[in-house]
Amino acid sequence: MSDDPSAQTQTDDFETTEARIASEAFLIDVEGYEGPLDLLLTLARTQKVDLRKISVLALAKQYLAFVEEAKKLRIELAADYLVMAAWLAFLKSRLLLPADPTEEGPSGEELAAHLAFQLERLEAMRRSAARLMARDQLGRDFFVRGIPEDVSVKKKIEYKASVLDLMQAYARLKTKDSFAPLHFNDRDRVLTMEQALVRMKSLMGHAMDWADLSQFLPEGWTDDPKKRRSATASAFAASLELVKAGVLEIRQTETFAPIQLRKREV
Amino acid sequence: MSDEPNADVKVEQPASITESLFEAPPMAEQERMVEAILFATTEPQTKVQIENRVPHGADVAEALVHVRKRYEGRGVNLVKIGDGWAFRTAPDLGFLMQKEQVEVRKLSRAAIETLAIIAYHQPVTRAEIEEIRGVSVSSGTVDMLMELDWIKLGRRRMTPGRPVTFIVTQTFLDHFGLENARDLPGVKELRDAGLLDNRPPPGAALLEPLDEDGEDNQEDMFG
Amino acid sequence: MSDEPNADVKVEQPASITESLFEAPPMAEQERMVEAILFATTEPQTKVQIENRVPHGADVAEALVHVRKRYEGRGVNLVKIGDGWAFRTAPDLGFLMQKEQVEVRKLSRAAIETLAIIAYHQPVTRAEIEEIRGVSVSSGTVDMLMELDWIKLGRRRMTPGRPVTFIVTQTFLDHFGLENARDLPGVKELRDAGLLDNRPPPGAALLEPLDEDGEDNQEDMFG
Repeated sequence: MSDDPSAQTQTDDFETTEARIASEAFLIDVEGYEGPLDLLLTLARTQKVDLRKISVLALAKQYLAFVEEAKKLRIELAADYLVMAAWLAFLKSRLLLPADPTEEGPSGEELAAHLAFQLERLEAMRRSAARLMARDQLGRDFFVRGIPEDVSVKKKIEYKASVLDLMQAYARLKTKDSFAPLHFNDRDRVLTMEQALVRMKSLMGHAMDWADLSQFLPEGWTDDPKKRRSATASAFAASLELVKAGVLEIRQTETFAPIQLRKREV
Repeated sequence: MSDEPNADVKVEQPASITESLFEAPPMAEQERMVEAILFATTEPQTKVQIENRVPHGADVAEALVHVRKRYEGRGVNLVKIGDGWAFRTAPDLGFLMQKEQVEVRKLSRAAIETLAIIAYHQPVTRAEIEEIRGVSVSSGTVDMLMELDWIKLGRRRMTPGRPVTFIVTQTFLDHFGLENARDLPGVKELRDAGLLDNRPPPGAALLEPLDEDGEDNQEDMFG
Repeated sequence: MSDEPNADVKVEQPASITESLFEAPPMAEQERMVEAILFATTEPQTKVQIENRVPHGADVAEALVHVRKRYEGRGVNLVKIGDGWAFRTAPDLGFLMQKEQVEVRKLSRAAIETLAIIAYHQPVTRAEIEEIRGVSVSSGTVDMLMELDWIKLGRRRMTPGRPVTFIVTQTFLDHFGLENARDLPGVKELRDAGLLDNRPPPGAALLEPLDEDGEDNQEDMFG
């Protein structure tokens, strides 16, 4: 802080004359202040210096003088103004008395510096607020599209299930255990799709002409009805796969007529 | 505000705008004005309506021609609607103006059962799920549950082959309103609460799982 | 098979199909698309929102650069607002839109100052606002700024009491034509002068984990 002795006497002089007049003028409008910090900022401006070079001691005196005046005029001040006055009185004594090394807590200079910072920051925020409001604003200076175009609706699938669904599904599974579940105990009587596919692929080369599906069943799968059924189903399914792959053609002249296959001409 | 020349245009156009109060701004400036008016107004504007807004002496008809030309082939076009003019999205881009609407679908039986097993038995391997369901689990089912972020991979099981396990996710718990997968009621509780059907008649037992399992198998084979 | 709403297969299809069937359209076409999307909506759209609408593989970021350039100096400009992009009329042409002008709510001095403090100091607690203004902040002021959708709650401060913080919204940025809070007038000067520091009064320094807060401020403001 710039509170060297010479500067101080100067500011004291300054304070006793102009600031007192100023503070009296402000008394009329005490309602207009937004709290003690606002008042302090207004008082600080009367010092007519850069806020960073402000004399906090002078400011404290100005403020205390203001509060004194208010008391004389029996103007009721809000409690926070009085709290600030008490604090400034304390600050003033700290600034005037030589520092006591045994004393704890921040020094007068530190407290004064912080107050100066607060005032500078408040002023900076006020200036910034004014600059912000002076900007171009939407709906006043610039505008959005006046006829926003409706967006049509596209469907998206979302799957939903409730806890109840979950529990019922689980219950269904659990109760299934208690009656016959599907077990492929006699796997040897089932021709799998893979097996049928392998067989069909190997035989396909020979099917230049239309041939019955039954001719493609492996040996030993045609007599036993169960095995024949399984083999026929698998061979048929495998044929469909090959038709889908474009390597085979399939036809059936009428319902229940034999299903015929041949290699597809390329 | 009107007497403040725009920074972007400044270079090209000297202070002629402000020179004479009644001189029309240059055509480039008139074009900007028409553009802004047609953008911001809530209804198509007729030539007269635009003329009433722009500075005196402006040639709105010409400016409209320029603007229309400028937007030709762009994503937005200047179109005439009755007597008025307005900007409209180019007709070929209408598909971009679509918004997604969610259609809620029920999970397939295979999916809900798989999910239930994972929820009740987690961490659980694919083989264990298959054992409980009695059919193989299609990878489509698992993928879908993963994509829904309802299940995720857990730690590998410390058994031969070190199979991966599945567990349910936080999203699952959120969706089903559960705090914890352990909150799910047990089978006995389900039965007591009447949520369990009585045993199906003996004859139905063999038929019912068959068709469904058949489907499931095929999917896996070709999936 | 494709017309069967089979839950297991459906989910896997879209990604692979769109990827293989459609290649990203040429940049000029992407530009048109971005132009159309942004022209059609009043709300700023983020890059991701645009990407969700245009065909897979489009370079939205590049298209945005092109579109912005194309509209430079025009009556309508492409502006960035936070994460979003939107078309807005050029500010110097506001005088043409007198009919469209909306009555701007007259804000109290307290509200304006509170708003400015939140904008410049965000994320900022109520106590910090009060410390800066030297008076308590009325809840009416905060409510009103919330109602205008200019401020919202930020993260809680990791200090005793875990107080909530306030931050400004995209609507705020949009309203004042700001790309982000860094563009606030004079923000750099204020920061350089230390006036945006969270400097607690001497003696109180021991109570608060100052460093952490300082970092927090910076992260959110410039993150």
